[in-house]
Amino acid sequence: MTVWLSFVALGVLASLAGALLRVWKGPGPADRMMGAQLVGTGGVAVLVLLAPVHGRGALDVALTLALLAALAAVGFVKATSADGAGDPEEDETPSPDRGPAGETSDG
Amino acid sequence: MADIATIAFTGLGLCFFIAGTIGLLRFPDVFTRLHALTKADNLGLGFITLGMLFQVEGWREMALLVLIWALTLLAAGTVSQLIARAALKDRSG
Amino acid sequence: MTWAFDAALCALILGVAFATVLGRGVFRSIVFFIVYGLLMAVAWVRLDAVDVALAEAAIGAGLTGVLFLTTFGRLARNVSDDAAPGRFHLPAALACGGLTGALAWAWFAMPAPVRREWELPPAGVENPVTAVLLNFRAWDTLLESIVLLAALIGLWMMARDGDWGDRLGLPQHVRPGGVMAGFGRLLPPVGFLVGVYLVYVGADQPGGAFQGGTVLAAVGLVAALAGLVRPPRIAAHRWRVALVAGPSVFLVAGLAGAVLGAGFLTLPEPVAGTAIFVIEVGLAISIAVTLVFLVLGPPEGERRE
Amino acid sequence: MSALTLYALTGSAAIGIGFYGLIAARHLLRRIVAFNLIGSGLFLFFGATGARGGAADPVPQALIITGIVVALSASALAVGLLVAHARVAGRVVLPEEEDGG
Repeated sequence: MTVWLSFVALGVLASLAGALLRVWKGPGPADRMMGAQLVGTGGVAVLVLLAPVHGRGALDVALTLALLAALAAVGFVKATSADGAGDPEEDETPSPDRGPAGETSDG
Repeated sequence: MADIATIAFTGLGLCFFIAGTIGLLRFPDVFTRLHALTKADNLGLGFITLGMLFQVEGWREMALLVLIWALTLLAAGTVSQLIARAALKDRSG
Repeated sequence: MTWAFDAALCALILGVAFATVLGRGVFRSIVFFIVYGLLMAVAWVRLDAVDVALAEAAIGAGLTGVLFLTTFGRLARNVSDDAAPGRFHLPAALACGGLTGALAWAWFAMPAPVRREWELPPAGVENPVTAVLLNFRAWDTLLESIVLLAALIGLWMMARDGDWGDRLGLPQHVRPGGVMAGFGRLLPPVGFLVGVYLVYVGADQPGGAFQGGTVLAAVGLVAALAGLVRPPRIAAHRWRVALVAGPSVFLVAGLAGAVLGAGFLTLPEPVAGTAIFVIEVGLAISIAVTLVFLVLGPPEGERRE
Repeated sequence: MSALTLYALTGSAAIGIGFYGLIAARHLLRRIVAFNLIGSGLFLFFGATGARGGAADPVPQALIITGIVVALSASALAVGLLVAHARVAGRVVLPEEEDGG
């Protein structure tokens, strides 16, 4: 069973190499971020598959990774929003030139 | 029996991972790639955790596995929404 | 098969490291660095260092990524992007190749470790990493917590006079009821539980003040970015107490050891378990708050520009 | 080649790659990223060294954990300096490197 699980983990790693290719090629920042997201999920999958070998610890790390899987993407959409602190869902787009945001609505 | 279930489910999960990666590489634009990404996220990891439920002992580990999958689902849903919106704004503006 | 897995993982890590340095564009470099942190967390599990893996997962894959991404956003607004790629630098490449070669040589030349069957002396806790951090090498850990504080003071010195007294970081805003706001409401309760759990079990299992504190910091950062909580004002006294809680509790415990005759920062065995737990709670709070403040950065009121 | 050797060699390669980035990159944020790469490679090398005695040695692990946290705080400080520099100078490269390589 361990051999099979290692094989699956190896397969997931191989598919992550494809995701890394997408990070490399882009072309847009969103494409790169998606590649990173897939690597994050793949990392969780690998850790889950390692659980029989490494015990509870692997699951704890997987839990941490799953918990924070969206953190980088949240940072990404913040960074690409107009004033660096926004939310892509906001309708009231600040002025399209990259000037300072007008009033800020604290959520 | 449990081993067979594990092999079947983890194998299926691996297939979804590979399919998701191929989609991420070959689909033409951000939004279709996002579709491929969420397949790998939700189904790939879902089947792998399902398969591993047969391998861990004790209800704590099982609960941990389910929690891991639930958190990944939450993250995947959020991330796909946010990235899609950001890409949409990028394209229109 | 496990060997093949290790080899593939190392190959991926190496490829990602190369891509981080050689790829064009700052953004690509940052994303590759985030991926690098993710893969390193897996590598630490393979090295049976779960405690390190927990810290790396929260910091390498989480906090550092957000720090770099938000900085990228800030710079993009202040600076005309000069993405002129660095030219290939042959002498530097040769020197760095030499450095790697020397390190590899050192690995093979190192004497084989003396296999001594030693047991850790009783420290009051079961997790050996926690025992080292908070008992046997408590000096390091105490000074380390003060280094964190020093970094924060240094960062705050960069705040402009006009911004002093404002809330930390950029003024965050989200669409009320939107996806990000909803995520910011759902995740923190679960994450808070996970962080507290990691601190709590640190005495016996992988976890502890650093591991749990970094997870708590990442969760706090989600709450701040998603607009669930507003970052405190830079001069808020209540939060300063949180910043110094860990080092103070640590110092008091150390002095108590000196007064009781065991020596400064020496925790005698009967009370060590309790003392370590109290120190861990204080340290976890301080580490979490300090890291969130470090990543948010000094106040940057955009309105005054 | 044992698995530990693999990780140690990966760590030493990451150190070399990071140093190259630190020297060759002009954008200061990339230099900070490269600096983190060096640190991370060092941790991996050190961790592999500590694991040679069979069971993982807790002392290197404890040092690496504090090291990871300190690396983050140092990065945050460096990033703060960079943002302040960019605000004042309007550039993200060092003045003596604005023209040449």
